[in-house]
Amino acid sequence: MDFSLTSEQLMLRDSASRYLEESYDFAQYHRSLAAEGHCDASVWQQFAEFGWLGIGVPEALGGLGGDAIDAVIVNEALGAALVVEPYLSGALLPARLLLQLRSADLQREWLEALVAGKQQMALAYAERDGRGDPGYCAVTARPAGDGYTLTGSKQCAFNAPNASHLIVSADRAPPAGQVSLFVVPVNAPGLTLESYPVMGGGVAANVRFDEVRVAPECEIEGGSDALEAGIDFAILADSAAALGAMEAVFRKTLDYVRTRKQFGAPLASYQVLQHRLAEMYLELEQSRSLILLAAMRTAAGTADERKLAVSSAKVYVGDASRLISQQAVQLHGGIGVTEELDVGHYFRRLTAYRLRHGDREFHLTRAMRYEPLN
Amino acid sequence: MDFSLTSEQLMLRDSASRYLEESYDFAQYHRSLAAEGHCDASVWQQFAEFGWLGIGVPEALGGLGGDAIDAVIVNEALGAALVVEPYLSGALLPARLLLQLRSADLQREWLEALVAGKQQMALAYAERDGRGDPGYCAVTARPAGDGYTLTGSKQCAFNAPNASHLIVSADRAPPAGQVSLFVVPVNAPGLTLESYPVMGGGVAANVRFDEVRVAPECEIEGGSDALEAGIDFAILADSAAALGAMEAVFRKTLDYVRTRKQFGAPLASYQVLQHRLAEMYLELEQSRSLILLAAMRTAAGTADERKLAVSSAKVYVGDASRLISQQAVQLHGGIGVTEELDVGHYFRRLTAYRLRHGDREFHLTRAMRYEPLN
Amino acid sequence: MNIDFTPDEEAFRAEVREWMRQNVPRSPEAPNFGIPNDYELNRAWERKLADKGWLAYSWPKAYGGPGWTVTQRYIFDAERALAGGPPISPFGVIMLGPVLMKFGSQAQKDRYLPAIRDAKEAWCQGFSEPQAGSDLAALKTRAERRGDRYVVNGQKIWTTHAHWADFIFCLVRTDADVPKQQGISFLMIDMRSPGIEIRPIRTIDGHHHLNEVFFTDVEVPIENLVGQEGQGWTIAKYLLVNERTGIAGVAESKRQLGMLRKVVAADPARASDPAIARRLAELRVQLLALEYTHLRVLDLAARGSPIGLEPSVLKIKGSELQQAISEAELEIGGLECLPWLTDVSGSIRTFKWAAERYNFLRASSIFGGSNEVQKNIMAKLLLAQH
Amino acid sequence: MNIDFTPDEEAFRAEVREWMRQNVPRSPEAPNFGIPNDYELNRAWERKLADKGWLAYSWPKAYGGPGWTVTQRYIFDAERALAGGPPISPFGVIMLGPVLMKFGSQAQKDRYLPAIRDAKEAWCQGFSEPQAGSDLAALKTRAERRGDRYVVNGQKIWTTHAHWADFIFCLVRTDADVPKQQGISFLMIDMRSPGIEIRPIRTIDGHHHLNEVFFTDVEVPIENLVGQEGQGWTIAKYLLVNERTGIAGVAESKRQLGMLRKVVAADPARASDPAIARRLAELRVQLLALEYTHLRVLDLAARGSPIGLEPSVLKIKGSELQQAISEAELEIGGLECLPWLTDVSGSIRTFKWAAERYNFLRASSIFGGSNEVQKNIMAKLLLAQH
Repeated sequence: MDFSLTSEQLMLRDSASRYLEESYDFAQYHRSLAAEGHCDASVWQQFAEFGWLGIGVPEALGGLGGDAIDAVIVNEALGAALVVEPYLSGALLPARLLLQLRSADLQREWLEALVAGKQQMALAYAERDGRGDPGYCAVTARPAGDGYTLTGSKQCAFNAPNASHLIVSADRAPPAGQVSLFVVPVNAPGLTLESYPVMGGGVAANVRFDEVRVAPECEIEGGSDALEAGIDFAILADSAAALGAMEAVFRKTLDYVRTRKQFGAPLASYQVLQHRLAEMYLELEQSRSLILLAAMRTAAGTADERKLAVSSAKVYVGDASRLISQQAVQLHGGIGVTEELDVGHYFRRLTAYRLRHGDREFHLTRAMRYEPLN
Repeated sequence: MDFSLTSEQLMLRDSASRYLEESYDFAQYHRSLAAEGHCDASVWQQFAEFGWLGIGVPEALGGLGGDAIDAVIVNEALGAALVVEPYLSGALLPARLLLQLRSADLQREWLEALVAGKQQMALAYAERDGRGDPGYCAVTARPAGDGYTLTGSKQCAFNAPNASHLIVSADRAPPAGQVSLFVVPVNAPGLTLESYPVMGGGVAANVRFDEVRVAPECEIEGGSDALEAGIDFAILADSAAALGAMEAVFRKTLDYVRTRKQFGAPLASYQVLQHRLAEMYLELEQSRSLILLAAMRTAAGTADERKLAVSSAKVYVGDASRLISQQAVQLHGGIGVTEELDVGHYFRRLTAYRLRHGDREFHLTRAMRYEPLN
Repeated sequence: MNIDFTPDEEAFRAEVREWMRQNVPRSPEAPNFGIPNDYELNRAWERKLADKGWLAYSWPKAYGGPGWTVTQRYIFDAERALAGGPPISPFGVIMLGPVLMKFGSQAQKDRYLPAIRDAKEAWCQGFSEPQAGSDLAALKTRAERRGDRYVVNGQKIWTTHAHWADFIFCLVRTDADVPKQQGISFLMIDMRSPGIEIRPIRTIDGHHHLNEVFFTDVEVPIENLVGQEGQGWTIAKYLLVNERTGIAGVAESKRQLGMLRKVVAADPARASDPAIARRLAELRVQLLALEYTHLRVLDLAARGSPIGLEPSVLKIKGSELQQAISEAELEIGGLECLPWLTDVSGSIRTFKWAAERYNFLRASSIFGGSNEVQKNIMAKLLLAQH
Repeated sequence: MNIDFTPDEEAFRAEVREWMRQNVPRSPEAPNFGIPNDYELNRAWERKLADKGWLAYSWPKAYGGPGWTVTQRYIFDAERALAGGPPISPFGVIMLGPVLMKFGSQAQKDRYLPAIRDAKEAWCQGFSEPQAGSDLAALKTRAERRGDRYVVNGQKIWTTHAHWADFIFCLVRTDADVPKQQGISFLMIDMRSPGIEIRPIRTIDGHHHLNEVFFTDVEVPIENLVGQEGQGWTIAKYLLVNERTGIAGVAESKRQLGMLRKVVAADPARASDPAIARRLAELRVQLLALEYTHLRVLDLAARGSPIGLEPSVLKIKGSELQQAISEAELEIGGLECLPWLTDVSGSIRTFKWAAERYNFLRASSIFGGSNEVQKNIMAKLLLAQH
């Protein structure tokens, strides 16, 4: 048992924090939001140069190597800085899924483009009636020639408007219930996007597939297990970003109550607010514990251990992000509900976190499914 | 719309409070707990003399008349004084159920004895696997001669150890699903009680029926509707007693924090405790609103209106009693967890309230079943 | 004790319901509880109400109101919300109206009340300042007497709809040499006066409701003082009690929860989820409790009983419930609530606006006396009881 | 970073598990988390542990402990609880032991540590007083120096198991003329000394764990002073950090929740209730978070990192979880939990004791530094950070 970071991990953490502190202030955040697809090209290029876009990609495939713990480290730093660029949805998650692509040639080509920041992709798995369950899949893949044709609709595919390709889950009916993953270019005939910005930053699209052809070498091996593992990784990294945001907005709240006066005394002198701060800190620390657990289980552990840990973390961080974001705004008072202060932007970021990748109920149920009664 | 009490109701309230304040102190509470069946005969005789045992029984049948609002008034006062005598379970509820007894002669005889305080009865409806749902009934009533024989077990029949007769719900299988109510003497052959004291005061019994004969005139008309109405009435009156207890323990807590000092200042000067008091008061007032609504819907309203209001009140008062009882103990600190102070006794009383007559989930579901989507 | 409405009240309800059915503007689903974003729609709606004589619905007949009982007002407001009618701007009707009736001169009543009632002049409220939020008495905007005018300098903040208003009523400091609550006066100021500047504040729901209002040597005729110099604090407290009683927002919460229940019932995936059913049930119980607490307070008020803790109860529980309902909309909507300030085809209206509403409603526990300040007030009153 | 145990640690776990299987006393299900009610059972259990050398399980080898790593201690405690072994009385092993190791004289170590380790002498803790609860520094019990003795007068309260103890360690006031925290000393007193009187306090769980202890001219040899005169507050703070870290009660919570899950799984009526399933899942998530927070703190402690907020985090979250689990037992048990201090045939053990446990555990957010005081401490530390 060892909760300490390696010296490489410490370096990664410190360099990420230093870069973001120096280069990603509230003005850059606004510039990024104003950029096409909420992604500032120069920032993205910087990520590529740091090698961050290749975390989790083996060095043999041009990546930086590293595991889920490294991903957590970078995402936490990005979350703390309110970064809007689609680091997870556009690069990290697609790259991880591509590691199981059937075609080694395409894999090499695409990973190279992703890691270099020349191309982005996106995962499209959620559906309107699925309510966060990746096992729900009404998009079908019907055999056609040596490949398939995809038909149906996906909802809220994060970063799809910036993507060259979508990674799509589809049911290879008949027989129904066999979910596979396919890589499809966004300009494929029959594929239409309805794009929109999302609350808290970033873009997404609802996607319609109308007999979209997909080649057999564009299938990702592992089917629903690969999808579930990919989404678990996304949840972990997303939760790490939420942890960074919670920590940052908590520190800002601490600073604010120390200086702001009401009734002739600093807010920090009011016991009710003091206890509120203590309660925020409690949830922050407990969130951190579960994220570390989920990271370790993702980096090395059985699938069941990973599922229990990731779903537990998602439930806990969801609750914590609610408390911390709401109380950060409440303790800031009027200024907290304005666009002018960053606190409200952290609030929206943390609110959006709760709406993605399955609701509280889904993950509570899932956590218990993978917890033995011993 | 009128939330005020009539002058008769005001008199009832004031005389109840006055009597209890003068005569039912913490020492009397202990005397009552020490008495057979947790019922002090002289206190019970006093209730009879006030006419309280006849509230809800028409004057023509020897009662005091009055409706659910009068019952609420008396129960609230009894709850505030921590009265342990089985006013509701031993007298008020059985009398209400007997109003629909098939035999007018027995009805007159039994009501007279109940109202005069010479006899007590008890309702036995809960079963081990029913989890508070009165619709669950595995005790059967099989035709035998012109009557029935009852077989099966009831759980936690409040006041059964003091009762001359039990009012028992039983399924007239076949066909199953038709619940009827029967009055059975406790000394009937085949009927056995396992008696015990319950947390918070009062006694109860698990009851075993082994082919217990019951005469046809001892059936209560109305079957499951009568049972459900009876239990709703019990929930209302029980919630009123909880309201009285919450109000009393809240006042005691207010008094305590004004005098007790920590770190050189009265507890009342700490903002966190101040807010805790405000939060207790909020739940107290909202509880009162729903109890008044439920009382009015019980006194005059459709069955659906009554069910919605009673189940809503049960859910709300359950939550409120949890908060108020726990915080009353917490704010009292060490002394709050001792037998020596009455606060801990209110705590147990309010805890026991939450465990009776169906849990939170049951009543939440039930409330929505009777709420139209308009 | 009874909770039923009389036949007359039921007839009144039917009349209001029918009128609302015919007159509530299309596109009734303002994204935010209680705060309309559409100026034209809102003004047209208030003019329609005024034409019917129902805008100043809480006013007595003596001032040109309908002279309704407390119950009638309750019914009116419930039916208005149920039909999706935008809420009536509180600044003139609910806040300033009763203040002028109680503290205003005859000339002030004659000049201002008819224009409020007839939807001819819109008001906004100038209380909060950058350094005087929950601690209102710390306000610094000063009004110096010069002959028959006051000269006002300073700044107000969080001023809802200042950009729509013809007038603002302000708390200003007229005497800096007395304890802070005693030096405050209540002043009405024409928003077209030279020296007034409005700066918009965008809020986290993405809209413009709030403003800063700057006063630089703004001249105000002394006849715009309400009551006496130094009486401002007393007037403000009177006004805030009215504000907080109304702020419970029961009618809006009832409408929002009802719509959410319908949306869920119409969607098989959500209708079969027991966690959603439970959540809706919990909200329904909370709403029922608040509804009857509200009615009990109205009943007390109708009897002229003293009001103490009740406005704080309604403010706290009302804002918590509004927030809880909007949070339920958001979380039940899930991914459908993520598109931001944009239209996505096929989206359900309740979910389309849920994110804006959720963001907007954070303010409900902050403004109008934060819930923390309300609890301070409650504790003070509770601990003062013997 | 890794969360796995080494093969050696797994072997250690197997050894402990097997020993527990063979040695945990029958009737292991003490009604209250953490506090056994059965004196004989408890003493026999501690003697058995002592014979094995495992009673002072957190002690280094130098003092006759097993010299385990932090991880081994964690495994030991987890296995002990999982097997239903009663918790080890904390007063000697967890509280006084480390205090004597750090502040005690060689003579004190030689005299007292072996007797603790070997289960020969039992201790209790004399800190709280009637007017010094959360505000411990207000304590009034005084010890006057007279020659080679202190003469102690005063009163302690909430003294757990004073009626079982051979000795009590007390905070006493040795100097009334200095600021209140400076005049406090740490004194060990023989419970058989003349002038000591014990009055039982029954608690709302219906049992006798607590006592008042009265001191009237009790003579204590000066060699029973630990550290210096006036050093009591420093020693107490050191002790309380140890107490609070252990107070998380993760091992007990894990056992209780596991038993509750099994009881529910075995009962079709409860196993099919989605509300119960959700509640158990929520508790499981809370437990998992606390478990890994606890491990992180142990990891820090093992590295010798400074400990600041962590004991308060563990105390607050630990007591809240214990309370929440006992509340779930109670409410899931429903009517089955109502029989009071009595045996009813056919009752399920978890539910039979749920009411007592629920009542008993109210104390867990009050004693050991109330959760309110813990939050005060946390806020102070948080606000002092730059």
